[in-house]
Amino acid sequence: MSAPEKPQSSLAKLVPLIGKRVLSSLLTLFLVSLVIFTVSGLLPGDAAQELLGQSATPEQVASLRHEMGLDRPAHVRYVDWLGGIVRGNAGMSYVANMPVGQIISNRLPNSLTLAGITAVISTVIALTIGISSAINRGGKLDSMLNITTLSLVAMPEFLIATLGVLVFSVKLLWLPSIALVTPDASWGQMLRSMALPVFSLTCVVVAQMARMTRAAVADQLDRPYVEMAKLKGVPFSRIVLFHVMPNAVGPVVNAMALSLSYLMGGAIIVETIFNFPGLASLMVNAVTSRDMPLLQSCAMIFCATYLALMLVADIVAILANPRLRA
Amino acid sequence: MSAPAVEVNGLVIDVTLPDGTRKAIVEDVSFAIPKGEVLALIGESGSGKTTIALAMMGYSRFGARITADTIRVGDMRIDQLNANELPKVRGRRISYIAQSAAAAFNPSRPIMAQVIEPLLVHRLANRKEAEAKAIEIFRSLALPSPETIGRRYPHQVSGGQLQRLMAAMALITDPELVILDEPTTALDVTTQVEVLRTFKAAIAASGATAIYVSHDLAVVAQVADRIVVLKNGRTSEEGTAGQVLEAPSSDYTRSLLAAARPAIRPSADASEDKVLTVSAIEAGYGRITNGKPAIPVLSDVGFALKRGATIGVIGESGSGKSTLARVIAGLLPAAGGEVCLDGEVLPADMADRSREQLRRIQLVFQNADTALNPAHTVGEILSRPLAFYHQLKGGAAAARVAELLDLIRLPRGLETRRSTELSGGQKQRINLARALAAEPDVLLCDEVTSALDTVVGAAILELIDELRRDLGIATVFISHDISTVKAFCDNMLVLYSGTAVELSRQAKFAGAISHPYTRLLVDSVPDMDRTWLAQRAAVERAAMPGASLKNSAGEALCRFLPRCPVAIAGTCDAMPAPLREGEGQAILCHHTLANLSSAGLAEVS
Amino acid sequence: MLIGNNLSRRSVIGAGLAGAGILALGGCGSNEHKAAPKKGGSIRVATQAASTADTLDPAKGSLSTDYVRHFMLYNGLTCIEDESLIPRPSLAKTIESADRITWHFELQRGVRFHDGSELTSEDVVYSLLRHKDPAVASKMATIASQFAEIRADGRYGVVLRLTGANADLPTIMAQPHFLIVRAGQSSPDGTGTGPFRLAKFQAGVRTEVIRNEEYWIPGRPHLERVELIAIPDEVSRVNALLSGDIQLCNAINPRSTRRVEVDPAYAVMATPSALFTDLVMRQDQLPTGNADFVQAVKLMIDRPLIKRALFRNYATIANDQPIAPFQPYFNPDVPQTVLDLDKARWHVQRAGLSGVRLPVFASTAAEGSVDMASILQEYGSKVGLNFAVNRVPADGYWSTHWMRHPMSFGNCNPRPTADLIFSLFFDSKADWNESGWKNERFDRLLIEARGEADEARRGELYGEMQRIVHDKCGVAIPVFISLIDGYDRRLKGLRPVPLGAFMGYRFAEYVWWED
Amino acid sequence: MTGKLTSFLRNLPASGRIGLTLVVFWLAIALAGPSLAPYSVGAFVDQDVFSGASSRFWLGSDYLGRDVLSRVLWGSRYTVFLALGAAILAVCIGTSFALLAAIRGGWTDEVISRAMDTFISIPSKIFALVLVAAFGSSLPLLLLIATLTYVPGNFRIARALAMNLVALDFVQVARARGEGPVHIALREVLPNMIHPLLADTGLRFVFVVLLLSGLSFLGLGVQPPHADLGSLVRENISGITEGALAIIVPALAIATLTVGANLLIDALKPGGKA
Repeated sequence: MSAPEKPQSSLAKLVPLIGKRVLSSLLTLFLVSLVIFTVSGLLPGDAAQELLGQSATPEQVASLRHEMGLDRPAHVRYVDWLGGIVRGNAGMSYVANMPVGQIISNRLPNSLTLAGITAVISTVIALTIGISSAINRGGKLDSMLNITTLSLVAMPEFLIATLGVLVFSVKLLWLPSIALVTPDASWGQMLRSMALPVFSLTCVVVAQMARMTRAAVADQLDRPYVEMAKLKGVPFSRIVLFHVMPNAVGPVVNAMALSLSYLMGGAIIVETIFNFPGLASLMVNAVTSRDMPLLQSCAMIFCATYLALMLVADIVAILANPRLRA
Repeated sequence: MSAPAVEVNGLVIDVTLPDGTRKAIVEDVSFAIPKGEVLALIGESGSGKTTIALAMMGYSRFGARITADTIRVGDMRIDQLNANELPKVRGRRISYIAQSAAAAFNPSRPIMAQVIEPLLVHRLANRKEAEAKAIEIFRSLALPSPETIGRRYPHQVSGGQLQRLMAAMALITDPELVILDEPTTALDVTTQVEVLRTFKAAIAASGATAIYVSHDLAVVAQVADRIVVLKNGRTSEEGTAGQVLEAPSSDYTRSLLAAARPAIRPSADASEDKVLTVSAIEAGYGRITNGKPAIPVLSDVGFALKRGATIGVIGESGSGKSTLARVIAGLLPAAGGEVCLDGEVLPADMADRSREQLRRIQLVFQNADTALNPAHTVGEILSRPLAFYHQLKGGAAAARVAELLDLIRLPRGLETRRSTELSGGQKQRINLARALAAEPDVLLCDEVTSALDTVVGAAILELIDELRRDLGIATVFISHDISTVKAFCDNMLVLYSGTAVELSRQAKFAGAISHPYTRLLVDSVPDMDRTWLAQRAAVERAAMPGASLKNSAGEALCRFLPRCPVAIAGTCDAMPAPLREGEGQAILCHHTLANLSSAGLAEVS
Repeated sequence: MLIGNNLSRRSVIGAGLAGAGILALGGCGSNEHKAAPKKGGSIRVATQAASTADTLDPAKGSLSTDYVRHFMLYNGLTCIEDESLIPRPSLAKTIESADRITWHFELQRGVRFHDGSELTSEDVVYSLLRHKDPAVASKMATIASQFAEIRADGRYGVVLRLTGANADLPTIMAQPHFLIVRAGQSSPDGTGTGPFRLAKFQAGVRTEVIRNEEYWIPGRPHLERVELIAIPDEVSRVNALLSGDIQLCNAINPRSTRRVEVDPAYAVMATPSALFTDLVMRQDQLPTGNADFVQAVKLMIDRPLIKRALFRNYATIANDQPIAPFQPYFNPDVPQTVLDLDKARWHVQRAGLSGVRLPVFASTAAEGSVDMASILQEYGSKVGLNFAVNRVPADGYWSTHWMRHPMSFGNCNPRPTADLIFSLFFDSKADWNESGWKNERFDRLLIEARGEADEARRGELYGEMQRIVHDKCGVAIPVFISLIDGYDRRLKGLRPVPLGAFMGYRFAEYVWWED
Repeated sequence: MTGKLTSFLRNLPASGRIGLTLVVFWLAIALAGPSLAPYSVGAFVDQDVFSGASSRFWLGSDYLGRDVLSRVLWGSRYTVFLALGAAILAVCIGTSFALLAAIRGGWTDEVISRAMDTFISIPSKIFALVLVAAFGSSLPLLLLIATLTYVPGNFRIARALAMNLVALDFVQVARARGEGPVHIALREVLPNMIHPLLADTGLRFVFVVLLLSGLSFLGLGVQPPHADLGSLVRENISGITEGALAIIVPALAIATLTVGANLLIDALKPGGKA
């Protein structure tokens, strides 16, 4: 049998794992960039044409195209862009005449704040619902919560958001109907203008998270160690908190990470309805204006977010499970 | 005489079936235990023994309902306590030691936190006092490094230690009643002895009354004062331990006793040609360098097997028994050495073996629950090898399936059932029949009875013995139970930590000369004799300097050295053990064969 | 209410050119509102589109958001500020031309840019010449190609010589793209002479401007601060208005007007405009090139249904030619095409096209086109034509689908002059000759009308061109779509200018806030 | 067969029966609905718009004066069949890859898993936007988008299931017998995944219904004059304050369809009955 582990050594064991995951993440990122580049290459028209719009003459388009370097072959542009990324330079936006990094740095904090607040709130709600459901398996509370989550699942996102606006903004005048996030807004203003987007996104992700939590906790509740704890006279609340949760945290965090990865790129509908200046609408914008460097960078960010969340979930699972730690 | 410490009258436990009717799983059980005595609940699986034990804590599984005239522990009427009062009793005045400590310990919390939890939740001590008390108990249970073992996680200590740690958890609140639910079943025999001994001592020291749940009569014989024999939820027999074991009154008890003492079978008339020869196997996991894997499991293991003969492979868990079977089957390609079938060297990897070669060696897995695909019917399971190896289809296959069912003594109607609808014994028979369907020359049986009740297991053993006789199949019989091997096998291979320490013919190992490790295995099997545990001297370990298994020249020393009671200082820890060969026997030891006879050893020690 | 102002226009232009060639004095805003405007107030305005392509460069403006922003920050040489659509002097104090080829602009004195520097002829020359530079990617490059020469004439005079006569130059100079920027700014940063100074600009998100205290027209603007955002989703835009988050927005769906009007605090303002969505039938492809087919399609369009169902009557029935009844030079004598399925069927049969299956490309990019296509499909099935509606995304529609299929929908914003709309969309050599038709007489009339000094004669020429387009061109124009703005009733001074939403995008200079 | 069906029904909990009823109802509507529709799907039959229920228009009329009942009957066909098709395709593809990854392991597993990560991390709606912009909207493309979107999710689940099964003894038995990977995948592993996979198909079905409604919000839905249920809600959304049936009915249809499917899935899951 193995010798007792010192706490530091278990952390040290995470390093090669993280290293390995970062390497495979780089592979995934590369694949994503390739897919995005290929698929967006299928799009009709290009940045020059879209920028000049309906009124463009062929000569104008040709000259702008040359200026943007769009007349170079696709693979040259791709390698060029990839080289830039490797050096940490995301390139210039074709359309906005600004470095891509700057455009993104205007929007990224918004998306991160929205995703962050939603993540915190929905995690708390989902855990509450999931755990209450699991410990009342078969009970009235369980079926009630089950029906609630089901109804949430059944509502199209845009309907939830629209109804939210109608009730809280138009009827009650409590909250702004659009997210007016300015960089110099106070925290109070910020929270107020984010309330409805957060509400809508929470409705979207919380149901799935709650159901996964319920499943994971219910699975642990059937384990022999729970029976053992009961036979030791441990109060049920303590069993759930100190015995079940440390073991359920792995699958729960995994499910949460999957749901939360939706909050960045998947928020397009909420961003549209609330006019939220986030990354998803920026990416749609990049598609529309054929702004490839911007499009690529957005895709990279979404992919990296997803991979980072997955990595965090794995690390949490490992830290929570001494067996995996060793 | 004072009132008994525990008294149970008219205990009935029933469950609600899906159709709403109630079915009793325990009916009208009554017993009483005087203070400080140990009552054993004996029975096969499904007899209700664990259910009764748990009822002592007012606890039932699957929503079963407990009713009783009386369940009294000390001054408490358990049957009259409500849901709020029961948790205050559990873990404080009545405590429980589960069968599998590995499952009952929370895998993600340190051991100490779990051991002292009963003290903390019942507010009997603060954390510091509790830890001090735990360390004290660890010490009394002879746990290694009692000061620090609590900081480990459950997976970081051995099974035997974990079982003792659970005892510490149960005893820490000085309970009046301790319930031990098959606490040694999952352990190796050698470990079991030590654990039994500590348990017995600890319970005696605490003065607690105990209920010991077990299916193993020999184990029970060592610890119990009184025995209740259960069958299908009813009391079959009750009495003092001596009375039940020596003069059983019920047929059922007698059949249990019979199954626990397998009769020695005569050797088969084995022909002289060797059907299977295994030589110098090196196997393990990880990258292979110079024919040795990074994580070696087996090193230099070999034996030969004649047609129709049986070899028993025994050893403790982790000794590499199952790995050997996997290597022979080709599931785990050997890093070095050869497996020959009828003189033909088989490729190490099964992927390189021909279908015919694969057919001739069949592996029967230990656990029929997982070895049978739950999605398939018995008919499908049995006809697949027929189609695969013998191209039998349609009517011919169906006829052969029926024959196979006859062969393993199962009714023909079973073809359409799924494995999930079968009992444990039936599953193991199907598992066996599937291997036989290939018509193999060599059958590898990996612990095929360890998951079964004694009586069922004995029947399976008998069946295998008969079949190999009738069909002339050479059998490799892997077991941790030396008495079974003794009874069934012509030859015996003893593995210790991946090396073969002894290879001998039945005639020899039944006799006097054996390796110290083999002797330890034999000595660890409890006798039905109630005084066995008390008489058996604790195996003293040899005090040897350094536990390194390599000498200064880098040669591998005897692996058994750290545990060997008869190690020779200056020899065993300096030179690799030599191979001593005698008539039909080969032993890896510094002692001479003569020395290794029981008499000789007595001299040495 | 706007019909019939072609008279006044004719007289002013005539006076301006035939007389001393000087436009009326006094600058923009001689037509002040009666109520006394209040000073102060801050409003938020939402347009329907924004993107990272949002710009501070007037030459690149392409969306209403850009136009509104640019009119707040810059001024043009002329401006159009009421329903008469008469161009008035703005930064140019006077505009003179004897031959409608060489034009002389005399600038206002003492006009200062936001950075304090004075407006001079150098700035004007620079601003106009930019449009000829391909690197600027001006939206008006085609029109700017008519500029033969631009030069300064002293510190406050500018001479512009055209390649050919164009009587509409004062109107063209009122276009948002020709606003005047500081000389030397290759990418203008918002430093203009306009009524507001730029406070914050984030492309695709928001523009914030504050009152220019030193604005060269005294007493203007009234508002202290304007924040301009875009809310692309119509429902969200209306919700934002009704929940008080914005005070003014454009592009309200006709179906939403009831929602706005039931609340007494809000109102809609409909601006009749010459905006139209048209069905393009390519003349160089079959079967759309068949004259009978074109006739049949024009006859099977249920214009009252489109006006009623699609636009809730916020539209004017059109007659397959681009001049709206309320515009100058409208010819009321062209007979109105009405729904006549029997006649349509007869044309279809004559063309031998019964049962033909034809895809029609529509997109939200062309307002109402998807529903129009559905209606067309429904009536088509009654006359033996099998249309398949192909809704394609707005994204890439103009470059990929518009005019590329036998049948697609186009969309044409109001143009300030009849000449512009005809020469951009109907001249046989025009880039956007949508249907690819060719009519030599039409092309001749177009050139003749452009240089014609006599207004009566000009009206006759444009009248005949309308008849030709109505009869022969492969373009069906069902209705002219009114623009609907929604506003908070506390916002005063708002009135429709048929050039576009938001008082022709110039509301910020005129409106005021009354709490 | 009928015996099995009745016993299946008898064993179904009440919530499962409700779910089954709803699902069967919508399946029937999807199959037979269009032939029951009183009007053609694109006909402008009402002079008024957003009119309430009447004897001529049982569910009122929509924003253009079309019959809501007819449109919902047609719309459910698109939604149900697109969602069902995409869900089944996604599960078939995802599970095939999962089996391949689980049985081959090593590099194959790594490459497939990374490819799945790639697809999962590209926001599906934006991906859809790009594809529709590139190829134009069509039913096959919608099907492809919905399928691609949910393959990775199914792959994750199926791979986890298959990994657990591959480690079991009966797979070792098959390997030791000399069975090829195809037999192991299809005969040994797959049959034991059927139940969770069915549940997953149901779940994907619900997701696709919602994804389609999201896509129609972005204007990427079915071609007019046809519309899936989501598009019906979206195109009539300006009637939301008037409480128009034209928006309530399709919204209810989506809700009952997804809730019904969810209830059925929960009931089918072994031990899933809440």
